[in-house]
Amino acid sequence: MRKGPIIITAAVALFFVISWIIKSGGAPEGSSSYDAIAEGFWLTFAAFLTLAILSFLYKDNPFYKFAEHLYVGVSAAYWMSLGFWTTLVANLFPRISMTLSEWFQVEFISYQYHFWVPPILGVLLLMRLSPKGGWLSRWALAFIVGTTAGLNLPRFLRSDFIEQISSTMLPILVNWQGFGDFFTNFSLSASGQFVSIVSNFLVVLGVLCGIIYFFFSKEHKGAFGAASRFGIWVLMVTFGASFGYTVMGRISLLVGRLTFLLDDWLGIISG
Amino acid sequence: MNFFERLSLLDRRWVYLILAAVVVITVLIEFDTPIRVNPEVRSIYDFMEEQQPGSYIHLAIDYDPGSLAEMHPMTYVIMEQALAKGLKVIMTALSPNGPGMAEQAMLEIMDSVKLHTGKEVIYGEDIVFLGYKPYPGIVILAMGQNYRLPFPGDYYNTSLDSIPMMEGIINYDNVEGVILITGTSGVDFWISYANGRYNVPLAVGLTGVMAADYYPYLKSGQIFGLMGGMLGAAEYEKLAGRPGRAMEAMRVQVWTHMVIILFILIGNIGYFISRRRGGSV
Amino acid sequence: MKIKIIALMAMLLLLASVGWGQEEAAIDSTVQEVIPPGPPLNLKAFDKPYDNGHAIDLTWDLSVDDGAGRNNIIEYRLMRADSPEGPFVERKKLEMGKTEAEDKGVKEPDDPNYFPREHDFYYKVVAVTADAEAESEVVGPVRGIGQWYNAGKNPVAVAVVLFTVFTIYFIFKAKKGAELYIRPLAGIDAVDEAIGRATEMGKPILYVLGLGTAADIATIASFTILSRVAQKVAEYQTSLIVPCYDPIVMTIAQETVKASYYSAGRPDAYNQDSVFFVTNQQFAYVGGVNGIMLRDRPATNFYLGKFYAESLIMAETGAVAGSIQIAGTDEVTQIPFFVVACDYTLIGEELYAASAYLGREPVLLGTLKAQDYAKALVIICCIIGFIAASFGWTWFVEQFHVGN
Amino acid sequence: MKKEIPLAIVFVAGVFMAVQFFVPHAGSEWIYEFVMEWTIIIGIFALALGIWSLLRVSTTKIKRKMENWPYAVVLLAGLVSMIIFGMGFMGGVESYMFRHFFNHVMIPLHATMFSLLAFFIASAAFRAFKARSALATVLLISALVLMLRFNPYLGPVGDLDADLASWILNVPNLAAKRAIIIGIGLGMVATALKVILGIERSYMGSD
Repeated sequence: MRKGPIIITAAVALFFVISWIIKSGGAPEGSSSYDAIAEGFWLTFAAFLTLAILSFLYKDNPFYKFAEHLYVGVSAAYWMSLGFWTTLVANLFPRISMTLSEWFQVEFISYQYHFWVPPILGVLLLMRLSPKGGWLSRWALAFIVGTTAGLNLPRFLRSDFIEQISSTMLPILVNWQGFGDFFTNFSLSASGQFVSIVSNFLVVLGVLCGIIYFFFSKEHKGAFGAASRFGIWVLMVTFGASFGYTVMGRISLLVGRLTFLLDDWLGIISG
Repeated sequence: MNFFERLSLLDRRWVYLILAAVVVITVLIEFDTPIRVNPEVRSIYDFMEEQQPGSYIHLAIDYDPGSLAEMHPMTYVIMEQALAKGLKVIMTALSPNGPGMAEQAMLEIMDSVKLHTGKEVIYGEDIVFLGYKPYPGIVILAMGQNYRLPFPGDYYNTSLDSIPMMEGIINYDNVEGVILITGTSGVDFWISYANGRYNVPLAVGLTGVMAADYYPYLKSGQIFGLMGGMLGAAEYEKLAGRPGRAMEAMRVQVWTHMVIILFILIGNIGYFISRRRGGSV
Repeated sequence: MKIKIIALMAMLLLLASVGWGQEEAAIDSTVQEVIPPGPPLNLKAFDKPYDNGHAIDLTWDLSVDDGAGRNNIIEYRLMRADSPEGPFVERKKLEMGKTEAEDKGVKEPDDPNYFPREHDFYYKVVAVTADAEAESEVVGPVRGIGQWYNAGKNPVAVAVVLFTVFTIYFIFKAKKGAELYIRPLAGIDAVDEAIGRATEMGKPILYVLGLGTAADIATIASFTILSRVAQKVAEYQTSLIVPCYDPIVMTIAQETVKASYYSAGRPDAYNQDSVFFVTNQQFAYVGGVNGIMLRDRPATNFYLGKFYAESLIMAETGAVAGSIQIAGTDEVTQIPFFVVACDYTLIGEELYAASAYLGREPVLLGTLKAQDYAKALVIICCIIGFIAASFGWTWFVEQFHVGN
Repeated sequence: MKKEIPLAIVFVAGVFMAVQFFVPHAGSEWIYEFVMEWTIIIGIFALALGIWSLLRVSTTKIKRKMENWPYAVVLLAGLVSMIIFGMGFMGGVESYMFRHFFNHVMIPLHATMFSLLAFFIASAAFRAFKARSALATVLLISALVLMLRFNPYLGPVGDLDADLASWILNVPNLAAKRAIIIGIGLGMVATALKVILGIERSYMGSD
C-alpha cells in the first residue's frame, strides 16, 4: 500500500476522533457520561457519512465507497426487518398460527384459512433457489403481475384517461354572457375574460397537439406535422418550466444538510 | 480560446464549489425577502380555518427523511394550526423511512403547541399516529374501507378500538379531509384511490419538483389545494403568522438561483462565441 | 298616525306582559309547556344504489320548524330498528337543514359498526330541539342489497370495451399481414447503435429498471425492452449489468434475461449474477448504481421504467462517466430531467410503444394502431366537448363523468 | 404446461381484478381485500430472495478477491448487524441499535444523497441549457422564467415574470402534462391488456 492513502485516512480518522471527544463533552445535565459519549459518537459518525457522500462530487474515493456499501447493507436489512415485524408478525401470524402468535407475543385474532395463500405463493417464489423447482416461482409471479395488470386497467383508464378528457372540455367563454358584454368589458388583466379565453383555448389546443405528437402510425407531415411540432413546443416549454421550478426544492435539500453540518455538528449557527 | 470560451468549458467541480460557497454564505448571513401568497395555498389555509374544533383531519406524512428539509415546515405549520384549533388529527406515514421521523415531528409539535398556546395535546384523544404499512396504494385503498384493515393497531400497537378518539371513526367518511404532505409518487394513489374511489376532499403539500405536475388535478377538482416546496411552506407560514424555517430559507433560494442563472449565461456566451468562430463545444 | 302609535303601544304592552309571564314561568318550571317541533315529513328509505349492500339511503322533508316556523331545530337523529316497534338505535346525527343521510356500515361481522346485508330494517328520523323532539313516521322494511354492477362507472366500462375491441381487431388485421407504418423514434433507433458502441469499446451495458414494482405497468413495459436489449447483447457478446430495486422485479428480470440468452442461442453466456438485487431504499440504490457507473464505466446506460428524484443523480453521474444514455419513463415529473441530461429520452407513452418498435412483431404493432385510434377518438371527443361546453350544452360533457 | 398454467393465472387474475372494479357487491370487495393483503405478504417473502442475491454477489466478490472486495465486507457487516439488531431478542425494530442506525446512519446518508441533486441540477443546467436550436432555446427560456419567478430584485419585471411563470404552470404546463397523461393512460391500458391476454409475456422467461 502506498503511503499517501494511509496518511489521508489517518488524518481523517484523527479529525473525527477529535470531533467525537469534543462532542461527548457537551452532555445535557442529568444524563450519564456514557450517554454523552454515545451521542457524541452518533453525531460525529453521521457527520462523517454526510461528508463522505459529498466527497463523491470531487471524485469516487474510498470514503464514498465505504458509505455507499454501508448504506446498501444497512438499508436492505432495515427494510427486511421492518417488513417482517409490521407485516408477517402483525398481520399474518395472528391469523394463521396460535403458536407463532404466542412466540412473537402478538394477540391471536382468529384462524382465517385464506391467509395461507400468500405464504404458499411466497414459498413458491422461494423455489427459485432450488435448481429444479424454479418454474414454480412463475405461478407466484403470474399471480402478482396478473392481479396488478387487472387492477390498473380500469383504474388508470378512469384517472389518467376519462377524467383528463372530461376536464379538457373547457368552455371558450368562462362566463357566457354574450358577445356584447365581452366587448364592453374587454380587459387584458390576468383574471379578465380575454386572458381566460386565450388560456382555455390554448389548453385545449395544447392537449390536442400534444396528443398528435404521440401518434405513432401516421407520418408527421403537412397540417398534421405542424400540429405535432406545436405539440412538441408545448412539451418543451413545460419541461423547461419543470426544471426551473425544481431548482428551489433541490437547493433546500442542500440547505438542510448544511444546517446539519454547520449547526448540529459544528455549532456555528445558533437558534 | 478567449476568457468566455474557457469559462464555458469550466470543470463541473468549479460549479459545485461556487454553488456550495453561495449556499454557506447565505445560510450564515441574515437578511429579509418579501413573499407572495398564491390562491392554491390560501385555499388550504381557509379550509383549516373553517373547521370546527373536534372535527377530524387526516394528515398523511408520506415523505421520508430525504425531503425532510423541504417538507417539515409544512407539517409543522399545519399540524400546529390544527392542534391549536382543537381539531383531531389522524396521522399516517406511508413511506418506509418515514414513521420514525413522523413520530419525532409529532412529539415535537405536541410540545410546541403546549409551549405556545398552553394547550395540552393528549395522544389518543387529540391525535393518533397509525404508522406505516408497505405498499402505499393498497393501504390507501384499504383505509377507505376501514382504518382497522391496514392498521389493526396504531404505531405503538395499541388496538384502534381502544383508542378513545378512534371510536366511531371507520374510514374517510368520518374525516373532513385529507391533507397529504409528500415527496413520493404516493400522491397519485391518494388522488386516484382516496379521492377517486372514496371522494374524500384532498389537499396536497408537495416537493417543489412535483408541484408543477399536479396543477391538472387542482383544475379538475381532484385536489382542492396545493403547496409546492419551500415557497409554498413560506406562503403558508406567512398566512398562519408563524414565521419559520421556510421563510428564512427563501433568501438562500434567491441567491443560489441567481448563481445558477449566471452559469447558464456563461455557458451560452461561450457557446455562441465559439460557434461564430466555427469551433464546437 | 295616532291609530298606529296606539296600536304600537298596545303591542309593546302585550309583549311586555308576555315577557313578564315567561319570567314567572321560568321561575316555576313545572308549569312550563314544551312545544314539540314539527316532525320530519315524507321520510323515504331505500337501498343505496351501486354499492356493496351495506348501506341504506334516506331522504325526508325538513321539519316545519327548520329554517322556518319557530326555527329551533338543532339536529336530526337517524334511528334504526329491526322491527317497527323498536327498539330503535341511534345511527347518526345530522345538523339542521339536512334532508338526506346515508346509513352505512362495514361488512366485517365482528366490527362494532357491522351493517348486515339483506336484513329488514325500520327507520325513523327524529327532529330535535334544545328541549323537545318529534319523530317522523316509521318507514320500512328496507334492506341493503349488494349490486353486481356499478352503472356509475359506465364511461369506464365503455372505454375498456372499445379499447379491447380496437386492440383485438388490429392484432388480427396485423396478423393477416397488413402493412403498418410507424414513424421513427430517435430513442429507439439509438438502441442498436448504443449496443454496437459498447461492443466496440468492450464495455458493459447498464440497464436500470427503475424504482417501480412488478405492479407498475412501466416496469412491465421495461421488461419487454430489456428482453430485446438482452437478446442483442447476447448476440453481440457484450456484457449486461442489471441492478434491481425490487426483489420481485429482480426475479422477473432474471427470467427475462435468461430467456433472451436462450433465444439468442447463447445460454452458456448467461451469467446469473448479472441481474442482482441492490436494496429497496431509493437513495441507497442510487448510491450503489452510481458506484457501478464510475467503477465499471458502462458504454451505455438505459434508464427505462419508473423513476423519481434519483433520475438526475443517475443521469449526471452517467454523463460524468461518459456513457451514452437512453432514458424513458412515464413519471411525468422526471421526464424533464432525462430530456436535459440524457442523449435520448422516450417521453411517456413512447416508453410503452418502444417494445413494439423494437420487436416489430405484428401483434405488438397492432396494439400501437389501436392506441392511435383511441387517441383520434380522444381528439374528436375533446373538440366536440369544447364546442358543447362553449355553448353550454352540458349533456355531452356529463357523459364523461364517472360516478363512484 | 410450465407456461400455460402461469398464463392462465395471469388471465384469470387480471380479468377478475378488472371486472372487480365494476362490481360493488360485498363479495367482490372481500376477495379484493384478501388479494391486496396477500400481495403485501408475498412481497416480504420476495425480499428474502433479494437479500439472498445481495449475499451471493457480495460473497463471490470477497471469495474471488475482486476489485473493491473489502467494501463488500462493509456491506455484509452492515447487513448482518442490522438484521441482528432487528431480531426479537434485541428488541426488534424498537431496539436501541436499530433506531440509532436508522437515525444516525440511514437518515444522514439518505438526506445527503438526495441533496447531491442541488449540485447536479446546477451542473446539468450549465452543461445542457445551450441555445443550440429553436426547441433547446424554448426549453432554456422557460427554465429561466421559472427560476426568476420569486426574485425580489427585479422590480416590476419581477411581477411580470411571476405572472408569466404561473401562466406557464397553469396553461402550457397543464396542456402538456394532460397530453402526456392521456398518452400514458392509453399506453398503460394497452400494456395491461397485452399482459392479461398473454401477448406480452417476456416477463415470464422460458425454459
